[in-house]
Amino acid sequence: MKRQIPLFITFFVGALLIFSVFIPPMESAGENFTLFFDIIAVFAFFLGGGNLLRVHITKLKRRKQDWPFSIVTIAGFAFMLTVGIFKIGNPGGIAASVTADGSWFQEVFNYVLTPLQSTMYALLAFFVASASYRAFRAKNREATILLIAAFIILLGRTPFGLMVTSWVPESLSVLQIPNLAIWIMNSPNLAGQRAIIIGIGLGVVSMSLRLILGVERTYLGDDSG
Amino acid sequence: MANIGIIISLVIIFGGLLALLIRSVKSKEVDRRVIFLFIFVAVAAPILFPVTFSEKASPVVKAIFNKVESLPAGSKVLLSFDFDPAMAPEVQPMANAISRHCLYKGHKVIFMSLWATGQALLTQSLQDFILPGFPEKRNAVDWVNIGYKAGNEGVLNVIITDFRKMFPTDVNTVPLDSIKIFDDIKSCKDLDLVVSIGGGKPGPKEWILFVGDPGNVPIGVGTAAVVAPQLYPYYPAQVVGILGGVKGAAEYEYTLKETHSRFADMDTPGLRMMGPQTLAHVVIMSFIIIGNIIYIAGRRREKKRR
Amino acid sequence: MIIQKRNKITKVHWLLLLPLLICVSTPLVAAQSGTSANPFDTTLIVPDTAAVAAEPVTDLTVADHRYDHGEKLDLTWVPSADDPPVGGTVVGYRVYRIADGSEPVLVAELPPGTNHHTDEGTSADSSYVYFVTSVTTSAEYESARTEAIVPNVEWLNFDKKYLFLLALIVGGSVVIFIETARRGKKLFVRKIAGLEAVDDAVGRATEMGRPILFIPGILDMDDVQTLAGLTILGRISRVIADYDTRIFMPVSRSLVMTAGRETIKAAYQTAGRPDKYSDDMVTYVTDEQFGYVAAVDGIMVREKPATVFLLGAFFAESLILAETGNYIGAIQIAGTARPAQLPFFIAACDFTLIGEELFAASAYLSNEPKALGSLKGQDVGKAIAMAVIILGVVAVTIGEAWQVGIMNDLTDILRAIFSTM
Amino acid sequence: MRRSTYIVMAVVLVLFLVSWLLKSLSLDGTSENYVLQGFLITFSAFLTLAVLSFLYKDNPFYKFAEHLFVGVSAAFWMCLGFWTTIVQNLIPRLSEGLARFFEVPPQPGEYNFFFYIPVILGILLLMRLAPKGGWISRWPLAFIVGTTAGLNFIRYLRSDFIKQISNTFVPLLGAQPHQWQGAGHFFSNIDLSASGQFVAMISNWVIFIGVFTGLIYFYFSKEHKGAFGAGSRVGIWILMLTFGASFGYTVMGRISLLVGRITFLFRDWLELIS
Repeated sequence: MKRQIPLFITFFVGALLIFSVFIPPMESAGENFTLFFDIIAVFAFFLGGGNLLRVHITKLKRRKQDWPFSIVTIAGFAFMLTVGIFKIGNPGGIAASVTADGSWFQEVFNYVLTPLQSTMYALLAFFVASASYRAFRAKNREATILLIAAFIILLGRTPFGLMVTSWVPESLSVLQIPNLAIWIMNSPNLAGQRAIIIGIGLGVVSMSLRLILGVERTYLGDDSG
Repeated sequence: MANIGIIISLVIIFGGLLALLIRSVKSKEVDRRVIFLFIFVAVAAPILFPVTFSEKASPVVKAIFNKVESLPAGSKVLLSFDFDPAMAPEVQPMANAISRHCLYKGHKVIFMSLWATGQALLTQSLQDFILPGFPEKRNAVDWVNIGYKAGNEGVLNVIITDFRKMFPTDVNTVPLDSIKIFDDIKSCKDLDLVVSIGGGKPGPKEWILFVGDPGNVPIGVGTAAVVAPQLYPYYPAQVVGILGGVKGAAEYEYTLKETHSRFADMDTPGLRMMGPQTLAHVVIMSFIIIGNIIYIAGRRREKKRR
Repeated sequence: MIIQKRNKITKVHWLLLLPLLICVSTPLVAAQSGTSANPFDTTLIVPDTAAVAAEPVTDLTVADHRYDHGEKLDLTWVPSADDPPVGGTVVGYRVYRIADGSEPVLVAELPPGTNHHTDEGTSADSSYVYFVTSVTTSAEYESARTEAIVPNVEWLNFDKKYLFLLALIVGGSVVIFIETARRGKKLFVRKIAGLEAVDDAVGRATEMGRPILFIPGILDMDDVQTLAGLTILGRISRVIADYDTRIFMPVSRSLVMTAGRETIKAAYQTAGRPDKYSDDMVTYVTDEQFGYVAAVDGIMVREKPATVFLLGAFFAESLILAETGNYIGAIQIAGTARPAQLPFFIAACDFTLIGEELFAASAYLSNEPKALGSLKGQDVGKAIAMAVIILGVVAVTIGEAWQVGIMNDLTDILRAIFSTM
Repeated sequence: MRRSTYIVMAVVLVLFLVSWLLKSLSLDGTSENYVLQGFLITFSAFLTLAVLSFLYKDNPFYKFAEHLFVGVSAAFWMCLGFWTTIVQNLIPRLSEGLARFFEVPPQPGEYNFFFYIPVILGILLLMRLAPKGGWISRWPLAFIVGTTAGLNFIRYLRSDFIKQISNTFVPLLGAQPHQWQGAGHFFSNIDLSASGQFVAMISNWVIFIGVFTGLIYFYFSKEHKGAFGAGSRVGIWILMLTFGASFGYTVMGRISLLVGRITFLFRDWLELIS
């Protein structure tokens, strides 16, 4: 029972949304259900926040490894929550957007979250280097193709790409490295991407059907729980 | 001071790479932190001590440059800034460079934008970057800013036959009829060159389809690096040339500096941004080479052992 | 089996789902559609003698929009005689709607040269009259009014017949093969390299006495990739429960946390070790993309998992996670259907499930005939794709090269069927 | 933690305090709250460097930044979800009184009984926090999974499957080959431009063969042997070419991100460049 009703809900909602595409009066169902999802997701935020607090309070109580840092998390969470829910320092009061300029919420976003986000993101500059050092080695034919494609594109992005192939006559200009890089992006790259995407389309279709028909049901847990 | 700084950094980077290259023959792996350090120096040094690498202009860039260069003084050029603040870092440098080049050559320049958010950007970049270098150029005589009008490609559909229908006035509500540049311009067909700079829709592609093709107006385009490959099929039949991303801007700036001494001290954001890019790309490529030498050397050793 | 069970549920519990049914069959959006009210000034400018004159538009007609539920009407007209490109005075058109004889409401402002408009703010229980004005720099000139019209509601969208047909063929073959497999017919599915490694990777963690880290991507339950990741988690955690290896799963969405807990708990129950399961195995971190990455990176270097699974929807963080995982020496099995992130997983992970393989993985790992049957269904789709591509390419090539009419017709038919309507 | 760690931490903290002081002094006159402004910029720089320090190894500064990031961002998204979804989208549809309290314009036309459904499902989800009855949270989960499966079935079929197939109908002899003017014209422009007939033709062949063999690679029902195996081989080469190229293509964007961060440190914080 505990599993049959959910399975039926999945089946019903899934099938209904597939058919709604072909029935004009029901066309808006997808839109509404997406909105429903957004609302449920906000309830989920509270679930998440509660869980986060519980994890860190437990850590603190039991004096687990790195427990002092849990204070940082709890304090940061509590501070941001207070500032956001009460719209502290917001020039427009309760009716204004929560992210209005000058509000504490926005200030914390600008001076704490933004540098953290963009620096985490910027770590990628280092990781592309270490990954290409390790991965682009001519170990076998596939790896060699990977290496050559990456190298040509990288070279095409520097002034040296044009320099090393400037002897190629203009009538064969596609063989000059920067042009070759563009050609690779436009042709073989396009073909590969397209094959992957067609496969993904079919994979999603089959996966969706397995979910709707209840063939895949692990996410619903066990009957006895 | 800056020169010494960059020379020292380059010596450190390339010396280090050379040392690693020699070491790699013995098949010794490089710690990833060493790679990180090289990337950091390669990016930070050119920011601290601006360095410019010579950028040989690729034919598509050269084509636009030559077009602007070869037009006689007094030619009518329209520059459309079709981008928003999010896209600006990538395309603003080329917009500035082309604008300066056109003003320097004595062309009559009309500035406009197809993007609502582009008008403020346009007005600001005129004030801050473009016009300060040309105090002698007068509004309405040498250049004019007609701003933004809503309607996306609809705007183009109208100005291909009549500017005044879409733009009765310029951005300061001065009627076009009293603006000298527009004395002998009725529609886009009277222009000698249009350059659209942008990366979205409407943008370069719409200019090609709605103005360039039907009106037989020469169109040059500048665009974000990701979009550039999609525009190549239009070259050279439908577009004069293509500037792609910061690299395209850097090539244009470099050619401009090389050709005209007036621009020797010009601020070149494109070239400046290419400094860290070029060095970082070289470092990454060097490490790919080093990695392969290590791999080949290691395999050879294993064979010997057997 | 399942299908039979469901029939039973249908009979008993459909009443529970009645509200849901009502909710969907009532067009909710209709309630919002009235809001497309007029943001412009509606007062008509009365032309005076000094105004710039223009002819009004002619032949204004209104027609029902096909295949909608009454929220759309199509208008067409012949542009004013003073409209460009002949160098006229019209600078644009305005479309006005009169609903049930009330005041005219401006619904659209259009550039010159326009000759049609679709009004998307109507409803099936009112009648509408329209007129269009030609706007000059100083005045507006009204056209004749249309006849009153009540929008129709259609119940089936025949524009989408080919989409329906393709959905039926592709979806149908998946269902048919699932059914065939259920009846006990043996189906062959080739080996998939990355998946052969899954058991070894779990075994390795057990031998080393180190935990397994499972990352289900950063998107929520509304993405199929997350669901694919979770179904694979279901298979993995059964092995984990058998081996009694530790698993750790930080997530960035609390719905995924809920589903993840259910999944692992069920696996432990199936293995007969419910006591070994704990909710601490799955924890929520933060919804913020890079905040989550920062925390997972921290977990990786501190817990040093022997095996890392990265299965789900990934964005820029793919390489940050994979490189850190590589640094700590973990065996990494990744899979995503985001083509942009695949290169990074290929470069930094030991095994990568490319696109479709991610969705096939759970079916393959389960070794359940029904699930394997669905993979056969996918292959039917691929066979169709390959056949149609060959047909289309031949038709286009011959049609272009020798201008063969029949080939051009074939191209057009194929394009019509495989259009995205 | 060892004693040396504490010493390093203390030194770094002192350095940043000094930086705060200097920054505030340099901002004096340009900004009203120069002490606060100085703190915020210094703190941003501190967080930037703390994250970068992870590249060397895990350390207390990174742990601090990480834990702060998690706490603050979790609350950030929670507040954003509350104000934008619950208050702006849900409340006006449910209750006029609440809408008045939050000063969101009450839109009577939008009042809708059915929006109680997600609320109920949301509350069922929160039942998970209760010691018993957590199983009922499977209902909202099942609803979401059904929605996802139903919506994505058509969406992916349409844009990933159908559209990509019709996009692959490419003329293998190039566009308008009947207009060819002999071999000289055909081979005259081996470049990327539209006049490069030869390149356009090669590109179309590559796209056709690439997509076709790529699909063979993903084919599950047949062992990859013989001609089929050869096709799948070519498929994987095309995929590798794709991956290598896309990897190389993204490097520039990633470097730009680092340029942005370092520029922040040098310009906004240390004022080394203008």
